[in-house]
Amino acid sequence: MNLAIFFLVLGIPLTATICCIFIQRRWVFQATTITATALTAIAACILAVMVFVNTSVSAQGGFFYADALSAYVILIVTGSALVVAIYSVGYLDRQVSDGKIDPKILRLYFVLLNLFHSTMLLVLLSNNLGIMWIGIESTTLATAFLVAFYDRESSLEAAWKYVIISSVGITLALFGIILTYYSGLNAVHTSADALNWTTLMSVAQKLDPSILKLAFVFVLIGFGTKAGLAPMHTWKPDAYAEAPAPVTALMAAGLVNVALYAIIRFYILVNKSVGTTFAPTLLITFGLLSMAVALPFILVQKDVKRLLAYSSVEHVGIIAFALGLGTPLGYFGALLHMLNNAIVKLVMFLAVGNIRIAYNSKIIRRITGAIKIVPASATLLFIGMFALTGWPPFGLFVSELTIATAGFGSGNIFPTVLFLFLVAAVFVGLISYVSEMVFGEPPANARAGEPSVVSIIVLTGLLLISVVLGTAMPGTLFEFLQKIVMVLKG
Amino acid sequence: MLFISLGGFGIGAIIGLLLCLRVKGLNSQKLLAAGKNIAFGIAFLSSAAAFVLGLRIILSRQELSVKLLQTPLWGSFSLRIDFLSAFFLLVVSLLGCAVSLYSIGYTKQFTHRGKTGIFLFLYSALLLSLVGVVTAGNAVLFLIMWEVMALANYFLIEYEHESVSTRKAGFLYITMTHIGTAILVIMFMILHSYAHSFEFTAMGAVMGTIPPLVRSIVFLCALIGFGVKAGLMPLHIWLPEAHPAAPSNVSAIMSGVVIKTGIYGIVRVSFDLLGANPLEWWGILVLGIAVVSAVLGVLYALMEHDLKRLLAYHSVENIGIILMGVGGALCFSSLGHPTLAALALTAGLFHVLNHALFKGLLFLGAGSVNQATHTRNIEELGGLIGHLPWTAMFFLVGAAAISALPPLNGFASEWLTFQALLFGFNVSDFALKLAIPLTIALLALTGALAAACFVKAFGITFLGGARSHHAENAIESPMTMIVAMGALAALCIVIGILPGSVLTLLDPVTNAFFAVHIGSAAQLNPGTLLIQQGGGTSSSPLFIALLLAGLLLVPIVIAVAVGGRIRKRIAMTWACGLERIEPQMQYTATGFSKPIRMIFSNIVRARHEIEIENEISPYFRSTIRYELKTESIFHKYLYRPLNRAVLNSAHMLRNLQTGHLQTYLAYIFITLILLLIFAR
Amino acid sequence: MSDTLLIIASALVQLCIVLIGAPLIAGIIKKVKARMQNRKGAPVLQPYSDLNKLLKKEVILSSSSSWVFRATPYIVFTSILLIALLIPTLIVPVSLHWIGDIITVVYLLALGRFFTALAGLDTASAFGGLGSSREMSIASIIEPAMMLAIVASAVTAGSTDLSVIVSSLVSSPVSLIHPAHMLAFIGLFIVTIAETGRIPVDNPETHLELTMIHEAMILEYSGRYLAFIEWASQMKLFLFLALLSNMFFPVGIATSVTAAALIVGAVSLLAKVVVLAVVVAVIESTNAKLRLFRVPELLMVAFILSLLALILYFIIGG
Amino acid sequence: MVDANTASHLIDIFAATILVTAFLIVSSRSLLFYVRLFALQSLLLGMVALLVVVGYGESHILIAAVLTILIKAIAIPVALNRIIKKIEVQKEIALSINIPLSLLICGALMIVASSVAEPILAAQHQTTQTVSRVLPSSIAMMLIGLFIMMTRKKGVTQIIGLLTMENGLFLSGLAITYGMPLIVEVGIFFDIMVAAMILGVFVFRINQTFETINIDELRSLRH
Repeated sequence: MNLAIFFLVLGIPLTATICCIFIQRRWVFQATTITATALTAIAACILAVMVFVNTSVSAQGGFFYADALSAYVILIVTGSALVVAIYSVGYLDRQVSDGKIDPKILRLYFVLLNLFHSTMLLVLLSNNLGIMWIGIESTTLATAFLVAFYDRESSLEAAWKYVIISSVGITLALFGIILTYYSGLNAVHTSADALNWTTLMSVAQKLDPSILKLAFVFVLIGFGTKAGLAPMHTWKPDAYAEAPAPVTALMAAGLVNVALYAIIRFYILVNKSVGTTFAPTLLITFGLLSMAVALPFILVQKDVKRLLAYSSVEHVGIIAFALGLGTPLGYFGALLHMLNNAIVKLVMFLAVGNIRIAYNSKIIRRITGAIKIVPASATLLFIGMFALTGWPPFGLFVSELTIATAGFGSGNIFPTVLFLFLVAAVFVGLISYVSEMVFGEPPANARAGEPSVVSIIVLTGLLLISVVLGTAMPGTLFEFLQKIVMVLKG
Repeated sequence: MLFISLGGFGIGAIIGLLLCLRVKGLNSQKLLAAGKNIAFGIAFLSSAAAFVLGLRIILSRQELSVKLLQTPLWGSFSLRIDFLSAFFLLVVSLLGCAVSLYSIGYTKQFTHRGKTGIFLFLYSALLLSLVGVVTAGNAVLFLIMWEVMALANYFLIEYEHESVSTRKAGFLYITMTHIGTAILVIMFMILHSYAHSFEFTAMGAVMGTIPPLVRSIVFLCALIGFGVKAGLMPLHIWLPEAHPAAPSNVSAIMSGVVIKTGIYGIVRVSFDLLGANPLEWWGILVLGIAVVSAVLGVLYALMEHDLKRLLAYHSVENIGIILMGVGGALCFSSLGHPTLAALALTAGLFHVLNHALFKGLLFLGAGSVNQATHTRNIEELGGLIGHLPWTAMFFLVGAAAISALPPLNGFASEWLTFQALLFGFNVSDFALKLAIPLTIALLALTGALAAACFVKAFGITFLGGARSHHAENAIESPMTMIVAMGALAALCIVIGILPGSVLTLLDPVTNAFFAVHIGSAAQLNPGTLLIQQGGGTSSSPLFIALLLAGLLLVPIVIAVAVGGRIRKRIAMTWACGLERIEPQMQYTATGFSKPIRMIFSNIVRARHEIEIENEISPYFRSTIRYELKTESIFHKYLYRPLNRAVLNSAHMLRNLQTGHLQTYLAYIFITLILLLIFAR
Repeated sequence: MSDTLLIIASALVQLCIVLIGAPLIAGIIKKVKARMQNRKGAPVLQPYSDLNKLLKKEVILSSSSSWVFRATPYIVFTSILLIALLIPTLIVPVSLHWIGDIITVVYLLALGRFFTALAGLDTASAFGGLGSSREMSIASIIEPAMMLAIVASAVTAGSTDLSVIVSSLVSSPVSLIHPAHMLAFIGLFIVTIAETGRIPVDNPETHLELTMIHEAMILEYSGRYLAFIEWASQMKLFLFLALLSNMFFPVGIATSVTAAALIVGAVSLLAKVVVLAVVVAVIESTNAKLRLFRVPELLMVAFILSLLALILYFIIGG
Repeated sequence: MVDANTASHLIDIFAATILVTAFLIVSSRSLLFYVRLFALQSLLLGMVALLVVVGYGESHILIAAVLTILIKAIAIPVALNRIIKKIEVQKEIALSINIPLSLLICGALMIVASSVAEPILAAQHQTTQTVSRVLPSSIAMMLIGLFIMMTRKKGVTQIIGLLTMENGLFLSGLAITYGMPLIVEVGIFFDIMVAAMILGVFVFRINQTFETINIDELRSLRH
């Protein structure tokens, strides 16, 4: 049963990948993708229930492992993938009919999307830190061509930078993993288990702190590069701006959380072994640095997708900051923020995708009066912007307030004040640009009419979920998060 | 019984919300109008219910607390209506009633279905959140309501988003208010870290354990955070942009009650959450800010000839006057004079109510003018008293009230403020003794300037001859609008004549904070304000009104006795011998305020541009264009440099993203090296 | 019952004195000025006949004016009458003193001014607007100076009730020679000159557009309306002079309702007011009218003096 | 054949040589030389892996050793050579820091690396594990690889820098942990190969689109 569920979660998207390679008809591989992501999401739900009941699930002698933390991120990833799959169909059909994309390479897109999905799940399901690393490296490889999908100069440039920077980062992370393995070997003596997270956790007290500290530095920089923590975030605006909107959305909602997940795994380990000052200080520093670095780019920006990319940098910073607070409430806020941010980022990027189709531009100055051209998408974008910047009644308000509470509660007064200031300042940039896009008189060359009705329904649903999270968080979710907090406490 | 009232209100508001959502689905104009009327009707009834509730709570001297839900993170969300909340509830609901009524007529110009539906939704949401803000008993619930209010308000400001100035105003508003909220979050977090609870009662209970420095920080946070909303100088800059941009009925709500929530917050924090022993410099600081806001607010108002901007600046001024009372209360309270503190706070809160009434009235009047003439520029108006007789009359009442003329309500509260401040002389503190005469003098200056400003506003708009065809063809507003304005005008007069009745309502509020009854400082006759401190002083608006009416007989009798029946002749105004007088010859609003502009030239910093076109020779001029720009000193010396500095540094920092892959790798490299050194 | 009657009677007496006395003072000032200019001048009682004549004349109304224009004279006149009931002239305490203190008086003055200025704008003439504008501007700088001067005098008594202030001075005449008190007097005197529109602030006799303030506002008034406005400003001058004399030299003012005291009070009031009127006339004759934008400087002097008075009061103590 | 002690000494010598190749790469000007030096480096690394197999009896490393030699020492250099021949007119590298200064900086990096490795080496002393002095060299190689990527502007040089980093990584893995579990090792190899392929494809496409592989000119995405 345990093994079966792991195989389902991992296998369905992988199978879909392979199927898509061989399917020729457009609607078939589109349907395959949607079905696969939906089934994966269902399997993920089953896994989550199992984890909820049994605290953790493992198979193959601990090779596959899922606890509340992994189940949670899996739910986020599969959910996002489902949304993105549904959106992709309409979006890309529209782009094909507009002549933006060669219909022949449409299949490649779905192949890579499914591959991307499965690599992310690989990270989340393996207990072995080495496999986790392989998974994360594979996400880079799977997305490399997706970033360069449009085959423009700028997208090639973005993809090149993306792959190079990510590879450098991931190489550094691998060194961190080797160091961890080394310290594990000293404590465990059976080389097969010394990379297993659960094993390492059980012997955490015996691990050499100085090595683990070093390892954490490398891992943080490495996976931080993938997550987009400043100053390793530099690929993010390029890649996010150049990739097709649904890919960007999945990167912002899924990949970011996967990379953070990897950091969290190490964070737990290091905290247990080294004590709770070293790693938290680093995370708080990187968190605030990311927020601060993102700020000037949000205050002065020309390109709406880059704007959102920097917002993603900021939110990764928020999550890192919250994790760094090191208190249960901080963990709670961080976890909640992962979910909230994913939901709203999906809405934002996908709404921008719709607007981009209508205006054929992602330059902010050229997009005006969107409320008259694509009323639903513009409204979604606008409300999403408020959700993203932590206004009630949306979920991010709750998570950001939780984080602030935790910050003050943990005695990090000045960092928290800075945090609140940065959150507020980022809003200023976002509202100024988004309101200019949404309001005003539209230009003559814009095409009125929503590109896809399905996407509007889906995105509205997502916003409603965010509202639910912001007003009446389900008790089950609360309990679930409590369980994850227990995991994070070690 | 109270629960029924509250429940009725809640249901009313929810029905309002549902209904406006449904309106969006309906198709025909008729249904739209019907839905609109029903929605505003419900808003009216809901407000009325809230009014009854607030009144009951104060009269029955029984606080009300309703637990809404228990949250896992923030403790219990409850509405706790103590006397302060109840008083503000009264203010909110009074204006809510009037404006809802007014809106029925005013929104006839809204024909776009979807937009109107959204308007109704936002309007109801705004009223609901206002009630929520003043009744929330939990800091997080408060923040939620606070933000919903800001959001609803923002969208209402952006209602006419096609114009650039509206978008600018909306941006300024939402930016300022959001930064303010961030500071409020910091404040509540600090309080929470001592109280370990977000409930106001718990926060108030631990005030003794907070060290003075932290208390001061909390106070400053409150002053800045709430000050943004209240429009204190120099945090007011959004206010004169945002209030005019919104539709007039919304402006009335904004100026009348939304900014008062800032006052509510300041009072709530400094007297309730921080307890009864404030530090003295708080009060002095508040007095200072109050004076600056009042004087500069009215001066900038004088420089405006956009009717709604003018009114908006007056809101800044009146917030200053309110804060004089609050600041005085802080001073007295810190020096151990609870009775005086109660008196000062009463004066401030009384002015809260009064300002809500007359400012609401004035904005509604401005809305009627705007609707009738499609312009807010008073230079294009004139002579409207003939076309809009009712509007003119009610606007005049509002203008007189805001100028603190007896026997209207503005006079009563300003008189109380004067009295409260005057007793600062009896307090043995030199700083206060110096601060108070200056405050009094500047309050007098404010009052006089306000009168000057409203002579201008009323005189140029309603009197004389029409300066444009807009003004010539104006027609009077629909009945509901007139009734709403009339009701507010009547309230201005009634409260003006019977101020003691309001003081009775305020007694429990101050009693809760200072544990003294206002009755020990002032006697509470409905019609007379009697201060028993010192040598005793009194003023009786009721008798002033009666005597004014009675003494009117004297000139009438004299006129009839000496001159007999009046003989009248209608003639043209003397035009220095010219054949006839043109409306363009009248004094303009810009000209009217010129002497004051000259006197206060250092503060208002007017720049004028004159363009003259000559046709034949310099003596025969075809057109003269005169443009006057006033620039706020805060814009010039604070916000513009700040804005520039932020943008410049942002531009500079943006060079971090060079586009060079090598640089990016260098970032990683340097970070790695630094961390390696750190980790050793 | 007899108390009520007494109150009404005393109020009526007060009213009558002000109503009847005011034109006389105006006449005296004119006469003194004429004498100082080596003219014979009009009879002292000329203002009475002026008023009489105006009341009987036909009224000419501007076609562009509204009810505000017509109501204003009555409002101005009535508000001054009400002030007359609040300021101690003959007797202290005034029977109706509880109706309003000095702040009320200031704001009642503002009421009259507010409507006069509106009436100026109502006629659609450039002169009216000019007058209103100047009047309101000057008034706005008069008011803080006036308020501070009042506060400086009120602070000794600890009350803003005029009757209380005067009573306390009567009962402790020592405070009359307090330096703070004297400074406050000078401050209030300057304010009086400005508030009543005398030279050097305003010239009540000119109709030159460059200089006129108050006259410009009421340029369109005629007949009985003009009579009431004129009479009201005469009463205003009278009341201010009475106030000055009683607040700073409360000699002879009646403190009980006996015939003797009242007569002494009336005589002393008349004497003091006449003396002050002569002073005003002398100042008017020996000074030129100030430029409009020099007026703030003069009022600043009043303001500073009053502030100084207050500080002195705090330093030396009451 | 070779006991652990000898193997350890040999590994140390090989590691030093590998580091020297890295320095040589930094000091060279020709693209083709870059590729050759890299091939040599990978070959030496393969030898180290073989030594680990022989010396410590870690037989699963054999696969890694073979893969290293096959892929890194042969396949990738051949592919890179073809790319260079096909698209590169100019065989000279482009650099933003001159060679003497680069070498100086790399020397400094060496010092940083040894100071970083110190605590780990100290920890090794305490345990019964064989002391390895390879760790500083491998960290230094990673830093030098990153440094090459930072300062050399062409696409191919960047690939070589990245691969040098990975070689350093692999060296450290071999030296201190005698390799990873097999599946991990294979996975890592697979990933690196794919990454190198993808980068190669991008170099082609960039060359087609921009008519240069000078990365310095990829600067349209800023801010």
